[in-house]
Amino acid sequence: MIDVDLTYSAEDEAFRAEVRAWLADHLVGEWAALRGTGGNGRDHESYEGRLAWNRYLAEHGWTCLGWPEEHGGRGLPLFQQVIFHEEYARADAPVRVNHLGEELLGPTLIAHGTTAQQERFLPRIVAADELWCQGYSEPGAGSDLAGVRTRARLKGDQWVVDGQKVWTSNAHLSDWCFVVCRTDAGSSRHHGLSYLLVPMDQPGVEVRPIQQLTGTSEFNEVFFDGAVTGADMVVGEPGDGWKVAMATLGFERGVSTIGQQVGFARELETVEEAARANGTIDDPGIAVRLSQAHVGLEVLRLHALRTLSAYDSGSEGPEASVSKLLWARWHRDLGELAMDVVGLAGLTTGDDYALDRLQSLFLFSRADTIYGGSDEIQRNIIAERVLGLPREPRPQEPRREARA
Amino acid sequence: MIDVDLTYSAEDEAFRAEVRAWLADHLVGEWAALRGTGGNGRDHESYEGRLAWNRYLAEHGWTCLGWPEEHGGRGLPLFQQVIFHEEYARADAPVRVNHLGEELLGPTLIAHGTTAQQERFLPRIVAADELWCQGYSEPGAGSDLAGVRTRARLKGDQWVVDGQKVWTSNAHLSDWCFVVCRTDAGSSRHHGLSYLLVPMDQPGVEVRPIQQLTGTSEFNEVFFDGAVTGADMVVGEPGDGWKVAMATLGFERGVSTIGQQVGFARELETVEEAARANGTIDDPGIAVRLSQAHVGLEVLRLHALRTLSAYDSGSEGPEASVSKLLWARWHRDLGELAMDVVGLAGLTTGDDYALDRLQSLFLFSRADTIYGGSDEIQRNIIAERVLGLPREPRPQEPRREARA
Amino acid sequence: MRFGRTSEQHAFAEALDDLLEAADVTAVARGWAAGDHSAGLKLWQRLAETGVTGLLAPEEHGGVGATPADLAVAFERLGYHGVPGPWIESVAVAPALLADTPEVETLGRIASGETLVSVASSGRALDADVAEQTYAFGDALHHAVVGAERTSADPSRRLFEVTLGEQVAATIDPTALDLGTLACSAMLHGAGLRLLDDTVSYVKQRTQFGRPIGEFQAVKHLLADVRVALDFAAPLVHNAAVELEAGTTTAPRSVSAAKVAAGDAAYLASRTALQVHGAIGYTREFDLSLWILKVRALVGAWGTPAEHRARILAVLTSDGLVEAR
Amino acid sequence: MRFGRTSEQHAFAEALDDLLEAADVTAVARGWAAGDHSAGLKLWQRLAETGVTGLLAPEEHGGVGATPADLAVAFERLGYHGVPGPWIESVAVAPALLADTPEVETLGRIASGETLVSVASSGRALDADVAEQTYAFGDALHHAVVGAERTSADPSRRLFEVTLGEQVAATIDPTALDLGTLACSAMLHGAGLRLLDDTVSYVKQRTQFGRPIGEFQAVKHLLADVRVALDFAAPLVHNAAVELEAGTTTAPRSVSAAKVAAGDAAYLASRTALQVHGAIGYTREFDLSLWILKVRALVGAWGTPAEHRARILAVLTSDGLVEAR
Repeated sequence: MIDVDLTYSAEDEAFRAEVRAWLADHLVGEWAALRGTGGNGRDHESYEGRLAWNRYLAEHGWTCLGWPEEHGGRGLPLFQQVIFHEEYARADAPVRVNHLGEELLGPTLIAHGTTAQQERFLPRIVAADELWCQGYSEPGAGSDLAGVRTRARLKGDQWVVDGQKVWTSNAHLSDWCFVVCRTDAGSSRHHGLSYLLVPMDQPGVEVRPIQQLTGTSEFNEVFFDGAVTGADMVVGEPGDGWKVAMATLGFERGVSTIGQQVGFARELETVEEAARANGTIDDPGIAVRLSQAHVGLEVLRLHALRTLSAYDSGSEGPEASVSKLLWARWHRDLGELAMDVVGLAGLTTGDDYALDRLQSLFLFSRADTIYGGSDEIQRNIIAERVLGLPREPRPQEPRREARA
Repeated sequence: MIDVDLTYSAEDEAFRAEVRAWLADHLVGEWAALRGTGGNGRDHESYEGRLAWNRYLAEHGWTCLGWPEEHGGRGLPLFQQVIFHEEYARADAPVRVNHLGEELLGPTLIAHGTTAQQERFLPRIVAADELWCQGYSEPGAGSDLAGVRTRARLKGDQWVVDGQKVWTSNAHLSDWCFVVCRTDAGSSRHHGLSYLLVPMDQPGVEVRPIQQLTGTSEFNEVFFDGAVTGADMVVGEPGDGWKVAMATLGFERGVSTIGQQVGFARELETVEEAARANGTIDDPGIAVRLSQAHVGLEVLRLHALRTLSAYDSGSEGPEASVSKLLWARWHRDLGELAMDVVGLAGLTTGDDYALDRLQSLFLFSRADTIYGGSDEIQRNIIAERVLGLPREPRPQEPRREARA
Repeated sequence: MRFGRTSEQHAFAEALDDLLEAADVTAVARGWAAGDHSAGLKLWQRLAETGVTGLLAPEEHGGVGATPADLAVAFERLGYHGVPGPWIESVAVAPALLADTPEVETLGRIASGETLVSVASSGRALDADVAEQTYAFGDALHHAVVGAERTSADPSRRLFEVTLGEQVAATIDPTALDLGTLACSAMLHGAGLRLLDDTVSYVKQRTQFGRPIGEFQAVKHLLADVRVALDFAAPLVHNAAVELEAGTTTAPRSVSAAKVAAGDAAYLASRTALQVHGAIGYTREFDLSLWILKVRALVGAWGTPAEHRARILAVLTSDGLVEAR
Repeated sequence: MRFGRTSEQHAFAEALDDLLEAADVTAVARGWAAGDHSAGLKLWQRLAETGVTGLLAPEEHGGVGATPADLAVAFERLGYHGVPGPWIESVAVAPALLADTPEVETLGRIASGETLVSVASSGRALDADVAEQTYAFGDALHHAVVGAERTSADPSRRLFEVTLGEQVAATIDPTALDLGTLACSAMLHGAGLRLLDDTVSYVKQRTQFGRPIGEFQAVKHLLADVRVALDFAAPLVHNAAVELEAGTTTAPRSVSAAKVAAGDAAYLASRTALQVHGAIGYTREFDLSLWILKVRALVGAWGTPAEHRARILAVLTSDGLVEAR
């Protein structure tokens, strides 16, 4: 267990006051109409407005807070990043549109990119001028990167990419995609992969939305058919794709997850208000589940801080699996509680399948135990890496060393 | 799913009346004091009295009801056996002491024994004159018969047995033991096993009780050190032990399990009375669990009938695994509910660790998900044999054909 | 008491399976959800020819004199195949509802497949746009005045607002609601069986880390637990039907127990199916999502789990022990 | 707010572990259960030298000025090793109970290891036969008159009947009970950790079907769930300690949340340990049974789960949302 000293310094408290004041002063007028928009399953809400707001944040220095100053960030310590996200969520500020650039690709380029790549891309991420999507998953391979079949070959001064990615969030809204490709044609498993940066606006890239059972479609299939990008658009060496991609995944559990907790608290509040409004709070079964949800939320918050602290100290480990299991289960249970609270009212939606907040909560939370590593994978990680139980014997596979 | 016609015929109803009347007339006087004695963890209660009662039952033709008449049974159809056990449990009659003989060994000898064995043993089982215990499990092998290491070799006209059995119920009270031994010294797995009948009262057999966490010790370790039995005391051919033992296990889910359901109903009644007496029934959480227990009990009864019917028609299959999971879970949950109902009162026992009915229920029900095939084994059976999912690859093992 | 199905019921279920397996019901349901009822009504007609629509109708109005247990058998199959339409309303509820009213002859036209009706038991009517008549409940039984369509969380169950119209009968036979709940329970059980079957097929073919995922013990045990939950619900559904037939005083409680257990089992089946399928199960294009949305809708229909749990509990606290039979 | 342990607390826990690992505590506990207190009292004395017995005592009476968080650290280790005796009563409860009474100097003798006391918070006193003094609660704080021993479901926790004797103080500081509950929660958490550790060791060495059973996914996932439950409880126990230190108004609710979660986790650990060990875990000879009986006893002690759940619920329904901090 990693320990965290949560004593906020006077400086931290001053920073909190600064964030709170700035949001109170600026999330007004036309921006105020954006409050509460965006989020899981509601990424289509006020997209243009939220993009504009994100750029407005950038103008005032409220993006990429944890990045080093030489890369355009503010180099803020962990706690101040946490404070920012807490206050941001508490103000019900619109969900930002640049998550993947700020928290995944940016840190990856800072760690593994060339100076040219850093200079080309980082300022536009800070400014929210260019948006990014992630090309990892493929049909049939799921989240198992070792099964990547999308190929790229170097032809002159360009990489030519052929293949298909799936579950690509917001591909239709993004300017660039970071794509894991197989660049060594004879390789298998995690050998021979490379991490390429590919522009989305070109004839060789086609995006098809995937309609989800929620009726929305923030995920896409992305087809690469002779798509091209510069030879210099590989991050790390060719063949290092696995290593670089794993680093990106490590950045994913960033400080903004603390904002998730605040969002969870607001969802619980919404459920509780609904229970008070329709009297179901007097059903002891409902009341007990609400109180359990409160206790669970407290635990989530403490775990998120612990996980973050471990990440900050460079030792992020399998404890994250415990947190993932806890929050996915908590959120799914809250979704089910929400439906039990609303009862019959949950059977109909707004026009055009416009889900209210509780319906969205129910339907979206059902994916929580799947993405970002399913419950089963997390349990394996805990058993093998935390408890030290022996790995299951895996069938032998043909393996070939990467040639690159 | 097997279907059962539960329409009781007039003949069945007459039989029910006969059983009920006989018990009302005879479970009186000194016998009445035995009501409610025996059962899981209480096998020591009034043992001598229950043995006498069991013999009294035999004198009146109330043992081995389902056995063919030529073997001393009454050849009653399934439903009348069910009716007997229902009425018996409902009368709170003392738990019989001859379960293993009546329901395991007897049917095994009827199916696989020689005429001499049948004539030697069956009448004494019917009369409850000789009691039996079961020698299957061994330390380190658990319930995996393929791991049996107890050896027997034929020396002149006798088998000489060496080894150790464990979890042998009532070994200290039994006259004979049916023992699975390895009779082919070089064999492995389920080859080369034999099914021997061994008298317990001899120098080569030592019984040591195992004290359980309940404070009682109906299980024993049994040490065979040069124990002997006649060469004719093998059931089936030498080397057929696996097959014969599997048949015995098949008989284990006999009709007396229906009496278990009646016992469960009485336990639930006891828990409910306790909840009314101490007011915990007004706790909605307790009330909900009680009502769930009622519904669950109904399901158990219907499943037990279905399983029995399948057994009767010779097609007993993996459906029994569903029943086992259901009742073990139901009973464990009832034990936990009992402790939550009694609260602080559950922290102390009678003198000398004399458990009251609810404490016994709690502690004994905790073994239900383990013995008779653990929950995990039952789930594997359901997945592989009911749902048809592929077996896990097992590591290759050296295997040698049985020579016998 | 007869436990389990008769051979006639087995044959009936098989006949329904044969018909429905050949009918591409999934496409029918997708069309129905999009407001195109033509294929669905054709399927309705063909099912009527098997006698489904007249199961509970009086014999003088074309009924076949079937029992609630027969009804449960049929609705389990309708649920298994995901047949859209106001089946519960027309076939399970209408007979008891209209039996002693001037509109009893409607039952004959339902039995023949000529017409179908809807019933708004709780403020919304299913598929009222295809129903000849929609009924609504006030203190008495009324014709409903059908209002606007409301988007349904399950697109294949189209819901309409209603207000009370003219009175049809002064009383509402509570058995009508219990039969509707029974039919809904049977449908849930069928939907759960289907989800399990489809998921079992999927895990046998889908490989990960070089093995079919159905080989992994964690997947096996998840699916075994679904099987156990469905086997827990099945006898309760059957038992509720038997008790409704016999008109026992405990029948309403048994119906509620069936609804809760069938809903829990079907919901567990849908949750597990999604978990085991992963992201693909979450797409509308993949049929699994139809089942997931349908199960959630049926869990909330014909009495929420909370309402049925309350009904079970009320019996427990008012008259104590259910005698062990 | 400080989250997690200080380096001093880590060092303290390690010192306790070193001492207790060398002490064959299991044999001590078996002796204690049999009424032979000699080894247990010797161990008590050695633990007193580490400062455990004076954690919460006033400094003028030999106390070390520790916090409830330090107390939780110590009791987690006492629970992990299964140390018998009235630790909660003497070390966690007595300081707040006796602070403003004429008997405050008893705390100094407890701190030095010279004596120990018992407290009957709910009609029975633990190990009253080895206590110099036993206290009991009426409307006020009383000396207890110790009566007959009652056989305890956990043989290593010996329980005695009590009746009220002379009054010691007019009021009872409710913090004393909360500190006892906190210590009990920490002990439960420790016992759960121990059960998990022992079970992990067992499944690594025990083979079935030719493989260590810890390789089977079903076993892995059962144990992973125990780990998750313990990790759910841990921050709640710590948080309750921090709130008791700060004297927040939500401290009682947080103590109850800690007790419920630690009890649930430890109980799950014991149930899973038994399941994974199989029949051997069910024997008294095997140490696992000690833990199983102890966990069940601690779950019921210092407020039953139902009582603590009611306390959490009362807060929810009276003042609504707990603000997200």
